Amino acid sequence: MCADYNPLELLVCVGSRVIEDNSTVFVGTGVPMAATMLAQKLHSPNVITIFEAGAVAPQMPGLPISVGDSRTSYKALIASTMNDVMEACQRGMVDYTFLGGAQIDMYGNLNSTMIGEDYQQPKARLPGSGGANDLASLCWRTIVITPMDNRRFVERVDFITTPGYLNGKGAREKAGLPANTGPYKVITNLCILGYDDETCRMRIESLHPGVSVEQVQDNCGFELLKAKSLEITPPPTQEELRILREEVDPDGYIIGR
Amino acid sequence: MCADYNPLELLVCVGSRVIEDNSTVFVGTGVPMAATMLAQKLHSPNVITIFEAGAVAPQMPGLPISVGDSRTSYKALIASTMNDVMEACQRGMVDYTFLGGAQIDMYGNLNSTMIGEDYQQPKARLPGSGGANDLASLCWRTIVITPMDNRRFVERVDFITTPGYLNGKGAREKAGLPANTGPYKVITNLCILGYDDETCRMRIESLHPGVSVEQVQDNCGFELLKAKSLEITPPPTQEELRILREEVDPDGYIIGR
Amino acid sequence: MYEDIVDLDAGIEELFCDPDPDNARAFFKNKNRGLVNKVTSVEQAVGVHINDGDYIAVGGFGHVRIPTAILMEIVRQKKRNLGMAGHTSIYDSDLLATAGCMDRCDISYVIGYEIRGLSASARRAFQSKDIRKTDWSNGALAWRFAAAAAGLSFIPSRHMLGTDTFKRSAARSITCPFTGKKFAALPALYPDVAIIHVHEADSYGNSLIKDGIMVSDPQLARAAKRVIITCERLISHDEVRANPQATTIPYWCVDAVVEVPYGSHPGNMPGEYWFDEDYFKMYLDTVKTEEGTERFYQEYIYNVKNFEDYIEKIGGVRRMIELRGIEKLIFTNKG
Amino acid sequence: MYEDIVDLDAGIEELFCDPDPDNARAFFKNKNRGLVNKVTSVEQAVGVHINDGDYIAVGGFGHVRIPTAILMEIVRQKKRNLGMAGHTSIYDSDLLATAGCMDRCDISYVIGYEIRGLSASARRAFQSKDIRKTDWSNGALAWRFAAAAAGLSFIPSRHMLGTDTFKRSAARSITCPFTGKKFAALPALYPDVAIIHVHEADSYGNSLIKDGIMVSDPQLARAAKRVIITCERLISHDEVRANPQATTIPYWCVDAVVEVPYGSHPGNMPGEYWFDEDYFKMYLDTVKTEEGTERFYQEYIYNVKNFEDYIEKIGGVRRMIELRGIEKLIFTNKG
Repeated sequence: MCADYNPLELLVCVGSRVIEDNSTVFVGTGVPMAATMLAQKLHSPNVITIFEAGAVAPQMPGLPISVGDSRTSYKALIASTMNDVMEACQRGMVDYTFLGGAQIDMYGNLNSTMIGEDYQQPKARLPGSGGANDLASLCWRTIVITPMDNRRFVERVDFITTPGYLNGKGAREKAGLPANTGPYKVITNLCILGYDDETCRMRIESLHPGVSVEQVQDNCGFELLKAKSLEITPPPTQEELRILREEVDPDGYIIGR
Repeated sequence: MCADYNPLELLVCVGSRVIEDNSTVFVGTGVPMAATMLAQKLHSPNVITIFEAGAVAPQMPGLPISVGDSRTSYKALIASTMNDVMEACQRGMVDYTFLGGAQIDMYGNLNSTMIGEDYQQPKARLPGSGGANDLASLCWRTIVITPMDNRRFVERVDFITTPGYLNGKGAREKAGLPANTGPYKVITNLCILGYDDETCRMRIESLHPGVSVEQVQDNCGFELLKAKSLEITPPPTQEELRILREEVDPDGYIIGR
Repeated sequence: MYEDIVDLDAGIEELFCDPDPDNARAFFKNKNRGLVNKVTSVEQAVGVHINDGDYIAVGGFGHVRIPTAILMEIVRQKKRNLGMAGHTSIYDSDLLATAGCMDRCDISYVIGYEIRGLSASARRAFQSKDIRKTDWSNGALAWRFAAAAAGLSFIPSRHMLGTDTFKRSAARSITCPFTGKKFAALPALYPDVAIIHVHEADSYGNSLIKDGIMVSDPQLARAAKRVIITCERLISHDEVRANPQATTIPYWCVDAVVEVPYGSHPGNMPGEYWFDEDYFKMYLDTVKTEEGTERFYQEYIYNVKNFEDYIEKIGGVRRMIELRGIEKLIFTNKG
Repeated sequence: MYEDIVDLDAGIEELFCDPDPDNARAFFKNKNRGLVNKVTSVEQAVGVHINDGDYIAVGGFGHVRIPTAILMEIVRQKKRNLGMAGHTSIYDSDLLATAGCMDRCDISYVIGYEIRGLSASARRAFQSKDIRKTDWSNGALAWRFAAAAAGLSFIPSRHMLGTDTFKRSAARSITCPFTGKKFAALPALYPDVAIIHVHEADSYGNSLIKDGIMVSDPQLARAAKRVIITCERLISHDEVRANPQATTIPYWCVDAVVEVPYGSHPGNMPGEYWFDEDYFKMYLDTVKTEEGTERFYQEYIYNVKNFEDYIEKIGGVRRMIELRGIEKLIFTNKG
């Protein structure tokens, strides 16, 4: 890893690049907020950000601490209800959701609820779904941003908080989730992962500078597939890093500086 | 009938008396609006009027022409949506609804949809339910105000637009309507009618001044029951008439002067 | 008595709009999310966004906050075989039914003009087999819009059951999985086009209803596949962003924006102008006969070039100032 | 893999609140509709309206627009066996869980403080069997409130299915009678008490959220059997009537109104003051140990007489002016 940026900065910069202008993006707490703000300042000024407490498309004067705070409704187009924005997702108006990481398996199922076996008395209780289950069920494409290691990337999550492809192709539709939705990309500090069309299993699509397939596989608790042609992720640019550090997160809430 | 007032004035004055202060009343177009305004100016200043387009408890500067016009939201407590006020009814927050008349049968079922047999090509097409079906289904008590004659008070309505007791005791609940709701009073130009607890059939409760039971029955297309003790309705007072004519409906929209 | 009605489990009439949420989602997936200028003319809005056969729904309350310019232009452009949500509709459905634009209607309220009585022309039109009908209640259509706005195919409710209104609808019934109780099941209603008149909108379509009641317009705007907005005044985008709580309809629902001052005439526009009662009296008197009806439509629609000419015809800005005085409680309705 | 989960037709956990709409209606039937003065104190509001065993729900967003004074008073009055909707909850559920007031919780988000990390004390509390748990999503609880506000017993939705979140909920599934598609069926949630902090309210309880987001508070206020409002400022009744479109919560939902300036501290109050990040850091550091937790609750709640004393303790009006400066973008968060 190059000394010019830390893993979180890499995550945010790479994450910001997948955000298309004029698309609707439902943004979760933390790294996704920073990545979205960076994209807005660089290449996607008209990305429509949606926050789960009810705000749409603010002109954020600084990084929100919460997806429900007053930065998220600052000069927004509408400051509405959670019900309204969740219903926009259910109606099919939201292209992407951008979720933070937790336990994840080869089908992109996420756990943010608990570690252990006993639901009423878990080894570790985590916050729960928040809006993650809703967003990953109802938005068209789910992007996960998370650091990669084999405690996070596991064979079987202890609890499916948030649906990926469940147990394979067609399982989402069979369960009753809206058609043609599901995991799209996983952005990590080592690589960009996608999903195989046929098996719905996670695959490596782009390696970050200096990272090998072996290194990625070593940090993953299940067997990864590989895209036909692997790309090399361009490293964060000076401009990305400057805007991230100076304008997006000067207090270091997300990137930890 | 006394020469001092016309039948519509009688209807409005008698109707206004059943409105209790501090109750919630969902008000239909026409006579009910005038009766409610009169009650507010006389004995029930804090009746909470609700209008189906979304307004609650206005301080109406004049008689509305529509249950959705700007008089209904003038200095209202909330100007909201039809969905919101209909949901307040469904939730059990609304005590009375006050509906205008049409065809009515002995169980208080109302027709405001069509006359004739052929639904797609009726002899006469009428407006339809509007909010009447909702209100008579969901408010606790339904009060109907209507002139009385045997073309209106019929053995069998051509179309049940709005539920009364349907075909007898328990039928509303069996059909799926909320428990313990239903018709309460029918205010006419001849008498006040109520319903028998056991059979849910319409009965005479109070005769207007100078009106006989026979005269009421002659103006009704089905057999009416009688309350154990029949009352005599006090005639409209000078004050009721003055306020009705001068303050409530000076343009004569409802009372036709 | 009434046995065939009171225990019925499903309405028997036709469902005019597909309630399948995955089909609706497939449409909304491709709806433009860009912040682009959508300001256009009445002619273009109708010409581009309303096709023969479309199912339309109109905002406001039938004679309150109605998009008269668009309605008259639909008549003028001789759109045909339209479906319509006859939800709290009055002058709006009357125009389209009388002019022969409509061939099917989900009715909750038509023909009536509230305390003014009935429209003879609307009555003739709706009595004919030329318009296929189903009946609902106002609440039912309001909730059907809400179900579509929420991306569902149905919503439960507790009215209509036991009546001919239920029988002549396309509603069904459903059993609550928690209480075992019977509910009506209302199918979501995703109109092809919604047409809504508002106080203010920006060029992208962010729309504000600033006074009076909302009826079901927030739900309708979200439920419809396409939305045409007419507004009393265009405002700058910055004004929308200055008070995001005031936005009634977000731009992403909207396809066309037209500035039409006095656009609700002869209807009431809350905070702006009162009903034109003289006009309504003239209209209801004129359409009592078929010749009168023909004359009205020639004189007020076909022979009128556009809404500006129409406003001139009904007395111009001077008349609108009178109606504003009544709305503002400066004059009474009788002068 | 996961076969037992992905095709499950019903959640297996406990339903904490009765979803029967006829039972709710019987309660609402007797709710006072009079325009009466409901202004009271924090002590009275909690003493009169919150009983041991009640199921409560808190407005706002867990650390945004939260009713801190009421929450601390619940702890101070040692209310016990409360149920709670852990809907977008943060500091609110932490206080009640940590202080032992809560014995059951519908969880969608607890323990976490968004980008600040987790609360150790909340984690200890929620890991214990002393709090019976079910899991849902934020959308699920939002829609459960909406279903109750609408007077229903359930509402369909298209999420949760196929996951452990569904399995560990009390949701069921239902088949759409129009499309044959499978939906989740969410049970309506009628809390015994909702507690909501707003910008302004009149003495009858008409309440205005004037800036920022609404979360699910309009639905929650209508769903709850009783509602306690705290507000930054009491306003006159005439001010409410001057702009009826701005009323977020109508008075008839409300049982008690308390004026509590700075009432959302340490949470953000949109348009008024920013988060007190120093306080949150202190809190999260202090509750890492059980002794620290004990110390915090003694020092900030049990040994504090009322909210005015609490505000003095955290730095008084001077501190609140600093937080107002950050909210208004005059200072940055780091001074």
